[in-house]
Formats: sequence, C-alpha cells, structure tokens
Amino acid sequence: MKTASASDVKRINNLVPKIGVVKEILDETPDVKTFRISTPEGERPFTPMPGQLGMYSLPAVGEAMFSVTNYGDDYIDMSIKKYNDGVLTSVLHAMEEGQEVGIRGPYGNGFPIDQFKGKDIVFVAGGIGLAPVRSLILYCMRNREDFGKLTIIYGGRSKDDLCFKEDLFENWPKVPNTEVHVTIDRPQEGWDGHVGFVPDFVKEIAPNAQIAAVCGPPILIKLTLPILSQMGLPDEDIITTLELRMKCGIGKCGRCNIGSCYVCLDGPVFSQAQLNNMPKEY
Amino acid sequence: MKTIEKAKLDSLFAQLAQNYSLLVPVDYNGLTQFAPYSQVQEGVSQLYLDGNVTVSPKTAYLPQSEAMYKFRAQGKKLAIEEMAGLDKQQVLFGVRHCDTKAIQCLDKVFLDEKFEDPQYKNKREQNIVFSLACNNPKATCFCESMGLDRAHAEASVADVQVYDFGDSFGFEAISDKGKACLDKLTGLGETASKLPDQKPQTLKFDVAGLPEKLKDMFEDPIWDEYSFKCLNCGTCSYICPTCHCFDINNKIRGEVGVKLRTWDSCMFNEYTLMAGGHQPRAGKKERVRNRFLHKLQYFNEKHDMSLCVGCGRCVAKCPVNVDITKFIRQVIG
Amino acid sequence: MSNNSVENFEPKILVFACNWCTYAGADLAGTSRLQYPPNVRVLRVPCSCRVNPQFVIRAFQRGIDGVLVAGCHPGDCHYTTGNYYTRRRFLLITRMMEYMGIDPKRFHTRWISGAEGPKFQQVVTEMIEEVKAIGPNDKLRDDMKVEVKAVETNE
Amino acid sequence: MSDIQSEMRATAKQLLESGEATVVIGWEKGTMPYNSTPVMIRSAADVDKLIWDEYCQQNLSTYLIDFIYTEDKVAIFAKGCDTRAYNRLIQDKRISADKCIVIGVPCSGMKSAKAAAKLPEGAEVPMSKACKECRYPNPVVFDRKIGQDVTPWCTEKDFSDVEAIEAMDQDAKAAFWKEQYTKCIRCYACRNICPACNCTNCIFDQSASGWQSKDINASENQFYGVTRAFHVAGRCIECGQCEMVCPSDVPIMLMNKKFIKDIDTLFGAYEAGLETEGPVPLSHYEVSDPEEFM
Repeated sequence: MKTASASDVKRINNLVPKIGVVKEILDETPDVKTFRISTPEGERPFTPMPGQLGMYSLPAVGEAMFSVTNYGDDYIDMSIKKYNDGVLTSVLHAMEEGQEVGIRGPYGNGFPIDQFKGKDIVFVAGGIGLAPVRSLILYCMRNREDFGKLTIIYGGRSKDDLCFKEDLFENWPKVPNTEVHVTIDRPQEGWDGHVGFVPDFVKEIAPNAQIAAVCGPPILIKLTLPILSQMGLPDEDIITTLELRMKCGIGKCGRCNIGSCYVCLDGPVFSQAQLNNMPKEY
Repeated sequence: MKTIEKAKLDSLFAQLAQNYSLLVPVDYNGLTQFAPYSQVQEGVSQLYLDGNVTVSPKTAYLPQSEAMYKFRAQGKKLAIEEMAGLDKQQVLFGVRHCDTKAIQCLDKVFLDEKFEDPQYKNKREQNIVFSLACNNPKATCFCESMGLDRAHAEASVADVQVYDFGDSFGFEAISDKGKACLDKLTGLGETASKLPDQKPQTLKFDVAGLPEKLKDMFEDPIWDEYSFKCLNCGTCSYICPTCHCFDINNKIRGEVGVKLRTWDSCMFNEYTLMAGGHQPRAGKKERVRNRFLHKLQYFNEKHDMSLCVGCGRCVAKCPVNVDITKFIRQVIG
Repeated sequence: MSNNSVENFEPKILVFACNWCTYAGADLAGTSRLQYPPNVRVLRVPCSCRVNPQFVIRAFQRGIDGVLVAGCHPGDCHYTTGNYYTRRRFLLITRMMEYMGIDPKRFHTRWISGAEGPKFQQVVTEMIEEVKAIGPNDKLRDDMKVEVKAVETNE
Repeated sequence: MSDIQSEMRATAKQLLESGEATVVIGWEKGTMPYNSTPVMIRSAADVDKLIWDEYCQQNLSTYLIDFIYTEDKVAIFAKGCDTRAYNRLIQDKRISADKCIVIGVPCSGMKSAKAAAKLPEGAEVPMSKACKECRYPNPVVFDRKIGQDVTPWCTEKDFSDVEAIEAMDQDAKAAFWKEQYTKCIRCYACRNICPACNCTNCIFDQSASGWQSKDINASENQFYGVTRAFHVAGRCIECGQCEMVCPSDVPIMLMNKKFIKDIDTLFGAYEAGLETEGPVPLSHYEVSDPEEFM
C-alpha cells in the first residue's frame, strides 16, 4: 500500500468553498436582497438545476445554505432574507458589490423536471419561498414549449414584502399561457389586488393543474398541501421544498435529517407521497 | 503469529515510535483516551489496556476540533487555503474491535462515492490500526449482540490483529499496510499458539428485526419513558465511537482565521435551531428518539448496518443511565 | 512576535473605563498633558458594572497582558448602585483569576473619578511597570498560529 | 433502607390513586448495581419500580422544570440536597410550589457510582465526596417526610481542597487547571444536571453570539468552567452532581467551592437553598462591603 500524502493526490474537499465575487446586489424588499455571484474569472460558479442549493459564506462570519433562484451564463443569483437574529444574513445584507465570498454547490436533488414536462403546473409560493420556485418557473419559461399552462400564485405579508416584483407584474404575465395571481395578507393603501392568505387564495382560484410546486413558510406548506390534495392532485405530483438547519450540505454533519433522509442530499424537494412516509419532524 | 512479551512492550513502542507517530490508549488524570506515546514516556499519562477507552479513537479520524481550511478576509478580498493532511503514518495501538467496526460506520458516511471527505480519507490511509481482541469484556459491553466478532477485528479497518496471551501479545497482519509495519519490527518471537480464551459477555440480547420493528414506533409512548430522564447533555454523542455529527465554526484572529469542524450533538438545542426560530426537534423526546432511531433504524435503512456497535460507553457514562440496551430489549420484547 | 522577548516586552494593557468617571478621568489625564505609556487600550463601557467577568477572561485569552477595570467611586455611580455590584463581583473574580493561576498583578479593579486624571496616569503607569517586570502572559491564552498568504488589494 | 423503600412505594401509590399527584418522580434500578436512575411514575401499577438504595444520588428537583408547562401535579422524593435544589428553583422562580409535592427522605450519604464502576464486585465502595462533606442530609423543606432524620456528620464547610490549591504558586495553579480542563470534552453534562444552571437560554447555547467558541482546547474549556462557576456562584447548593456526572473527572466542585469560600469570607456566611426568600449574594450588595479597589 503506497503512502499517499495530501499533497500528491489532489482531492476535492467539498467543504472548502470556492471564491465568488458579488457582481450586483438587487433590493427586492426591505429585507430581501438578491446577490449576483460570479467567479473572480467572471464565470458561473456552478450550474444548478432548478431547486438546487448553494452554500454561501463569508468565512469570517458564517455559512448558510440558500436556494439558487436564477442563473445566467456567468453568474448565479441567490435571494436572501435578513433575519434580525441571523448573524450571517445581517452581514450579507450590509455588504457591497465587489465583495468576495465563499461559494460551494450545487447541492440537493432539485425539482424533478421530467415529471413536470407536458403538464399544466401551479406554482404556489409565499414570501421568500418564491426564490426556489422561481428557478423552476424560469426554467419552464426558458423551455416554454415543454410545459403546459403555468399558474403562479404568490403572496406576501404586504405589498412591500413581495419579492421579484418585476417578474410578477411585468415579465411573467407577458409569457404565453401564463397566469400570475398575487395576494397580500392584510389590506394596504395603494394595493388594489387580492387580499388574503395564500392557501385560501389557492382554493379560490382553484387552478386546473396536473402538478404543483409549493414553497413558503412552514405554515403555508402545511395548509396548502391538503388543499392541493382536495383539488385532486395525486400525492406524487404535489411537490414542495423543505428547509432545515444545514451545515455541511453533503449529508455528513447530520442535523438536517428527517428520518433517514437528509434534506441537503435527498431533498430539499420532496413530493407529498415521499413526505407521507417520513416522520413529521420538519 | 508474531509475539512479544509484555515486559518488552516498551521496546516495541520505541520501535514503532521511530517509524511512525504512535498513539496508545492512556489514562490521563482519570480520563481514558488515545494519546501520543510520548505522554506515557514523560509520565503524564499511564498506558491503559484494561478495556475500551472513554473517548473513542474516532478522535484520530474525526478530531473533536479540526481545521478544515484557513482564510484571510481583508476588505472585500478573500483568500482560502486548504490544510495539509497527515504526512506521516500513524499507528494506533490497542483499538478494540467495537471501535474498528465504528470506523467502518464512519467510512459509509465520509467515504461515500459522491462526496468523499479528503481529510477523513487522509487519516484513514495514514492510520495503521493495531486492533486488540478483548478477553475480559466490561460489564457494559454488548458488541456480540450487535453482531461483532470478538476473535477478529473489522478487516476493512484493522491492519494488525493483536491478541492478549496474558504475559505476551500476539500479532497477525490483516492488511498489506499492517504487514509492512510488522515486517519492520525486530525482536519479535514466533508462535502458533491458539487464540486466547475470551470470557463471555454478560450483556447479551437478540436484535433480530430491530430496524423493522422501530419503523412503526415513531409515535410510541416508549419515547416518553426513555427521554424523561435524559438531560440533553452531549456525553453519549461525544464518547460514542460512531456519532459523527459536526458543526462548522470559525476561529478568527484579525484578518486571518480557520474554519473548524467541531463535534456536535443532536442533544443540543442549537443543533437543529434555525435562524428565525423554527425548531423541528424541540424537546428531549424528539432528540432521544432521533438519536436512538439514527443508531438503530435510519442508518440501517441507508447503509444496511447498525450505527450502534455495542461498545457500551453510553451505558457506562450516561449521567442518568439512559440505557440503549434496555431499550433494545424492551422493543424486541 | 517581538512581544515575546522579555527585554523588549511592551505589555498590552486593556482598561475597561466607565463612561461617567474613569473615561473622563483618562480624558483629563490627556488634556492635562499627563504622560502615560502608549500600551494602554481604553475600552469605554457605560458602567463598570457592565464589565462581565467573561470580558476579562476573553482579554487574557486573546493576548492581553493586564486588565484594569475602573469605574466611579462607590456612592458616585451614575446609575446609583452599579459599582456596588461591580465591587461584589470583582472581589470574587479577582480571587478566582488568582486561583486559576493569573498573577494578581495582571488584573486590577480601581475607582477613578472624572477629576482623578493623575490617579489614572499613576494606576496605569504602575500597572505597566509591574506587568513589564513579570513578562508576557501565557496563562489562559488561546493563540492561533496560522499563516495565510496576503491578498492583493487595489484599495 | 428497605423500610424507606416500601414506604416510598406506598406513598407514591396513595398519591397517584387519590389523584393528589399525577406524576411521581423517584429512582429506579439501572443497568449496573451502582446505577440508580430517575424514573417517572404515572400509574399506581408501576410504583414497584421505585427503589431506595445507596446510589440514589441523582438530584430529582431539576426534573420539575420539565413540568412547568404541563397540567401535572408532580410529587418528588427529595434528599437534603434535593430540597435545597428545590428551594433554589423556587427562588429563581423557575417552578411553582403549588404544582409540587415534596416528599422528604433523610439520607445517610450516597456511595460513589464512579468509584464503584472501577472497583471489583463486592468491594467496599466509598461515599461520594460531596456526600462526605454534606451538612444537610435531612430535607430542609417538605410536604411529607419518610423515615427518621439522621444526625449530620459534618457541621462545618470543608475547604481544605480549595486551600490546597490556593497554597500553590501561580504556575502550579495554572498548570493544574490547564491539565484538568484539557480533559473536558464540553458535553455540558455538568451544566445540564445542575439545579442552579436553570436558565431558559444558556449563553453556551448561543454559539453565534461569540461568547463561547466551539473550539475545544484548555483555554476555551477553562473559559467555560470559570464562567459556569461564576454563573452559579451564590446559588450552588453543593450537591456535587456536576462532578459526579463529568465523564472526564474534572474537579468542578473545586471551582464552585472557591466561590462559596470567598462569598463566606467577604460577604458573610451564606447557605444557598435553605430559604426561598432573602438576598442572594450576587444579586445584592452592602454599602459596607470590603473595599479593596481604592
């Protein structure tokens, strides 16, 4: 047996991030910003599938997993909500363009694209939960002919809290055979759209879809999934993405397990059928 | 089989220490663990060969606190450098069979095809394991029940099998690495003696069908009973040879810092607590259940082997005697 | 670091100074042109009672050679009673630090009012002399010896 | 001892059957002869699990915190130290007395399970160190009492071990503590078993705050040790549980006792957990406190 030292075999340590540069920071809402990240050479850091995750870090502060909401030839976009007690997100929100950050990924399974193909799709999202769903919406729009009708149902706490407003109100409604429905939780001056919670709104619209993609705060997911079931969608075609605390992103550090599944490795995208067989510990 | 008299053990260690870094089981002020042989030579610690050590030799594969990479964050600029691995082979003398089995469990996690862990692999390659068969199991040992072979160490992990013949040790190479190491040693005798007698374990029970049974027990009242006394401390996880959960942390001095991988425990509140306050495993019950099921069901489902190897450490050291063997016996019925 | 050679040893002293008295006292020392060595780092706190004992240990961990906690004289606290609590706590912590093996010369608590510029000068000067004589602190230290290549900055 | 055990079972049975209590917390026999471990009894049919022997070391009062949000009325068996812990928890307003029934059990000192684990079977097992130094073997507060009060075998606090360390020179002290805290694996068993460590959100559970790094080394471990000792200073009831549960044999009580000793000398003798009212040394001051900082 030969004695290998760390130096003579170049191995990839998945836990060590690559360096990325924040090219652009877009304000989405008062507490959500989108960060456009390239490599220092101006390339795309990695190629994610819709729904996949990236580990984003400021090494001196911390590291956390975020979904990749969009990508281009030379960048990926990550939209991040700031939590007041979240040290990392607060620092990320305070940083400026040109900042070098750590980036690694893509992780997780992503949405099962083949399963969506040829079907009418309803996308249900609340708050920052639109970020992962948006990656799938954009994929469907880029490959428009592969998918049926797209119905997007989205809600935020107030009109200021709606993410990706340009997409919601300008870009997406122009896409053929696409409907966008937006709601906010409480009435607000200057808002003449729908008011109410997302699950009720889904019931109200009763979209005629064959498959659904849902993401939002835990309570939204919890309340929306049964409504979609009642609308006759089979459990296999009710797709949601989950989020748990993660550290490594590659199924080793242990904490993101639900039963024997690791959300970072076997998820974050699960169907209702899969969730039925998993402990309710998320 | 090669042999050496116990009286000459020091000369064996001296030879090993010449060619390799040498780790031996020691008693350091009341804590038994693996430590550099130099500690024994300096009289800081005493060699401890009476049974498995409290802090398992997983420390030689997954240290409690290990630098993953170092960085410099200066203004908007960032530099990242990986850490060098072990460049010298390291002999672990006296690793018990349970702990070799435990390393096999860790292999499943850290050497998986998709995301192999190079830091772990480096240690796996550089470590030469002398695995000592136990003649006198402790009262808390139950490795036989968990399917371990008390006469033979886990062959994918151990490099040299060691037997205790009372006044001498016998050595048999298992791997090429082990053979190369044994070949370098001089002053060894040769014997064809039969294997030493092993006292039976007192803690014996049946585990057949355990993962399947546990599948339907997620909501069972048994969890209230076992979690009641749990303190949610990390003793069981930290001394467990197979618990491998870790946290990733910083250590920063000015612009320079290292990313540390440190042990973590599923018993701690912070382990699953999310920014924003969501806590999927909020109480003792959820945490004890997750730990036991991970050991006895979840790992089986993923890797077709138990994550409990029967070393008995948690049975011996749990401050409130949350006893996994009692639990298994109760589930099996 | 050159700090570790005893001849050229310039100790690092950290002063936790209460905003209302000691900080003003230090200020007075400055405006009165009273000289004291530059080894002192003054950290302003709202009240000496704000100084958590962990701050003191952390300072020693990160390479400080001497710590001074200073506030208003008992009875003069801006918040009426804060320094009475400081006194209780630091009577205990002073003893505990000594028990842990930290030389008592490295850790002091003193009452220095806003009018006591000269006292501030005298206390820190004496402390620096004492700490200089006993050398760098190696107890409780949590050093990190890591080299990372410099990064290019255009700034 | 068996008389006490049968009386315990009878009391538990009566409490559960009458509905006076919905839960009884006592001790049951564990894996090894030297393990007696906490048990929660909810049904009168299970009272035979309860035991009383020389290893019922575990302080049961801390478990009362688990029931603050339940509807239960909880009865606990309590030795002298358990009742002092109970008073502490009442004084810290962590539990409420009207939800608890304290059944006092005088104790003649418990044997050291740690020592027993190392001794051959049948050997004479010494008493735990904390029990040897115990001054309150009889319950200081109770709703009912089982058994006869015993005569305390200690009347004075014994600080000889603390004094031995104080007598060392600075380097020896530092070396001693470094050696001891090198062993600490920071499992937090000492914190979690401690009746004085009852904060809802401990500073050591907030790694993002930067108070305590998760790095393990003698310095960080000592930071943990001193900080915890300071946080329980004036509230430690000297039950010695921290030291008993420590898997690494760190002499934690040497820290706690140092604070107790200094509090006694500086601010007047104080016994934590004897009363539920009155000032606690560190949340209180006297204008006449010793003055050393002039």
